[in-house]
Amino acid sequence: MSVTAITVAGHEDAPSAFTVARLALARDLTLAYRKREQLIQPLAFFAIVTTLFPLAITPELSGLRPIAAGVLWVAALLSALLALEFLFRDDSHDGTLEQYALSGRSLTWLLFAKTAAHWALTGVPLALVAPLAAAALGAPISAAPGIVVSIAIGTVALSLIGAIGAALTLGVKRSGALLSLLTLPLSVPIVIFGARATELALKGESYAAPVELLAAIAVLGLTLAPLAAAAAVRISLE
Amino acid sequence: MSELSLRAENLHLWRGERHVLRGVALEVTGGEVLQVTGTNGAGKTTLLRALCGLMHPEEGRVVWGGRDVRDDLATFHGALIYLGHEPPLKADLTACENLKYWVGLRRRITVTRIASALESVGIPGLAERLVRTLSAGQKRRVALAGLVLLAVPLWLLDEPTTNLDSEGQRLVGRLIEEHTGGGGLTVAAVHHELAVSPQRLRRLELARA
Amino acid sequence: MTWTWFHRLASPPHVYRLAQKLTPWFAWPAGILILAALYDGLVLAPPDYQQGDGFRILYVHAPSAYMSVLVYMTMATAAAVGLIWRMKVAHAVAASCAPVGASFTATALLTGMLWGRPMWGTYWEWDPRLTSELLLFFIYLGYMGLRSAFDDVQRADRASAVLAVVGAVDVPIIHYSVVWWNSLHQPASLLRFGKPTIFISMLIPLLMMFLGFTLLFAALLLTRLRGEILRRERTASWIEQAVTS
Amino acid sequence: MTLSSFLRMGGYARFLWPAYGITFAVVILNIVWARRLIARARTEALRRLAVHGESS
Repeated sequence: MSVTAITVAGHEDAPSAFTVARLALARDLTLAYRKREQLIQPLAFFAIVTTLFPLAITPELSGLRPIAAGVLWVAALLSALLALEFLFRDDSHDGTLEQYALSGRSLTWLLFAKTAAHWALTGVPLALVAPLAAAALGAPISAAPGIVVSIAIGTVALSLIGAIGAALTLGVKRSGALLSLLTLPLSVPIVIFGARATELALKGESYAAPVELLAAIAVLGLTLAPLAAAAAVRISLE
Repeated sequence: MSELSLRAENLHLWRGERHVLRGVALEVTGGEVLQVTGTNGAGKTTLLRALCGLMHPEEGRVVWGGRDVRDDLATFHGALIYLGHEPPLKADLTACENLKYWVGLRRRITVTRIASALESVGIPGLAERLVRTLSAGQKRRVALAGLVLLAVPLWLLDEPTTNLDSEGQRLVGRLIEEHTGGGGLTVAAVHHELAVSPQRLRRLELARA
Repeated sequence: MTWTWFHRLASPPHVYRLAQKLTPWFAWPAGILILAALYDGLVLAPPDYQQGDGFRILYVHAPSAYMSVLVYMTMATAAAVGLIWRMKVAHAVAASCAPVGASFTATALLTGMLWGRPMWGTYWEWDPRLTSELLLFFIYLGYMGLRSAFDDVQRADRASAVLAVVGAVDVPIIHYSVVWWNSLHQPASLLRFGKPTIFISMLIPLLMMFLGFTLLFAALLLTRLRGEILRRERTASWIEQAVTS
Repeated sequence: MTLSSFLRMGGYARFLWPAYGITFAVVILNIVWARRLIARARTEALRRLAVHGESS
């Protein structure tokens, strides 16, 4: 084993940016698979919250149908928020974030990959479960595609904004309440457009316009949020 | 390639009220080990974190190869490895996976190379074990394998011998010896004397604020 | 072109002394303008033909709402400068802004509600402007919450600066989305406030209020800034002179 | 215009005067807070200077 083969940065041995993202993504997905019980928690939370509304308001589907879109979105937002606390916490404790920041690779890009993993692990399952919850609130089966699309795109934007909040509260003890206080007001446009898209889908109307606005926010988030999250992570390491 | 050197000039750093680094200056060149000692709270960890660019000193600068590291942090980071108090390992990944994901971000790596690195740090059979099942000393050795695999010129080590038995401490000494023998640089914050040959060793004692 | 002015702006002792010198130049005109505007607005301006004397709440509501946005913009700009150039003074400016902004946002909300009662018959209406103002208030709360969560001033500065900049990108989107949302649910018959036929005699006191509040903000900012600089420059030798003189 | 009709504000007194009251209370509070902030920072700095002087 040659230890003396010292290399200098930027040489031909370095993997491509694509490989870097793939590795970061694969690491998070593998870890999530090893601790799959944790993945269930936000979904269970989502199911419980949507169950509470009929119990608190009315069991009549005719009474639930008009508020179904709002219920789905508030529940989705809260469960996404619940999952956010875990986004960087372990990586911050075990020094992974430190190694990311000192790898000489773009921290923005690495956090982009991490956020993508987070979305795949929380946003996608939520979007897939949402039509079931909607059905329980009196929504027709035909609304399912609209619900899945709006929640899937909305959770992209939520994960991105949440990543900034999670990174900002890294150095803070008992960060849960603060994380909500930071993230929820900033998420208002997502809830407005998302709930509108879902509502239109439930009514069987075209939901293209709000979904496009949602997608625009997601694209803006994709370009800016990882930058802000990287800045926040660097601050937490100081 | 010109000779490698790391220089710090007049580093001042405050943590809130505390003036932790008070005009620290140091220089290490290829083939040398700088052993940083000092009592707890003297700023050893802070110094290492300021050297690698995680912390921003309010005054002074760090120079790598004649250039201020702030001018090109990515290149500087590409040339260094920083190991903190805890090995940067995931408990739910195997030793081999940990190294694949950690080292793999920075250079292409194969399972065979990982296996031989683990062998060189004295834990050949542990590649497929989950890190959570390893002892603290074994984890430390996995991190040392990462050090070997990365093969970057500058090592910044915070207490590299923590949790290691006397044989492990000799291993750290040998790794540093080989690394600097090949032209590399090491800055290590330690409580106990490093087991390296005296002609390579330079010392820096930090006094408590 | 020299950059000396920029470096002088970054130097805490210089800014401290400058702030001390400038404060009265903003404070006195602010006081005079606001008092004159009060007299003008409450006594001289004619009552609105639709809202009667009730419209005079405009003279405190609109400046408060204007302050909430002006202060946020100042804060976010200072935060961005502080992040990009690692300028301590800029962070001190951002830190000085938040409590001022939050208190005037709360004022805009309360005066808006007091105006809403005679206009709508209810204190709270999900009017787009009041709703945006409420969300802005939450953002200020988040900013101050994040700032106070750190013991270390430098980290608090930098973390909250990232939030302020993110907020600056998001606040227009929030406002737009709230207006869009409101337009979907707005019953057509509802009376909207803030758009009375404005006579010049009604407008003058309003403009005087805007200017007066802007100067007031400048004076408040400069005073708070000195305090924040003193907190940040803990061991600097110039402090002795600044404090004892 | 009499004082009482001025104070009545065309029947809007109930809403108008609290609005003005709140606004100017906030203005005064802001001035007080700002002055207190700087006074505190001063005493804090003086205390620090005293500690510094003794130790050095």
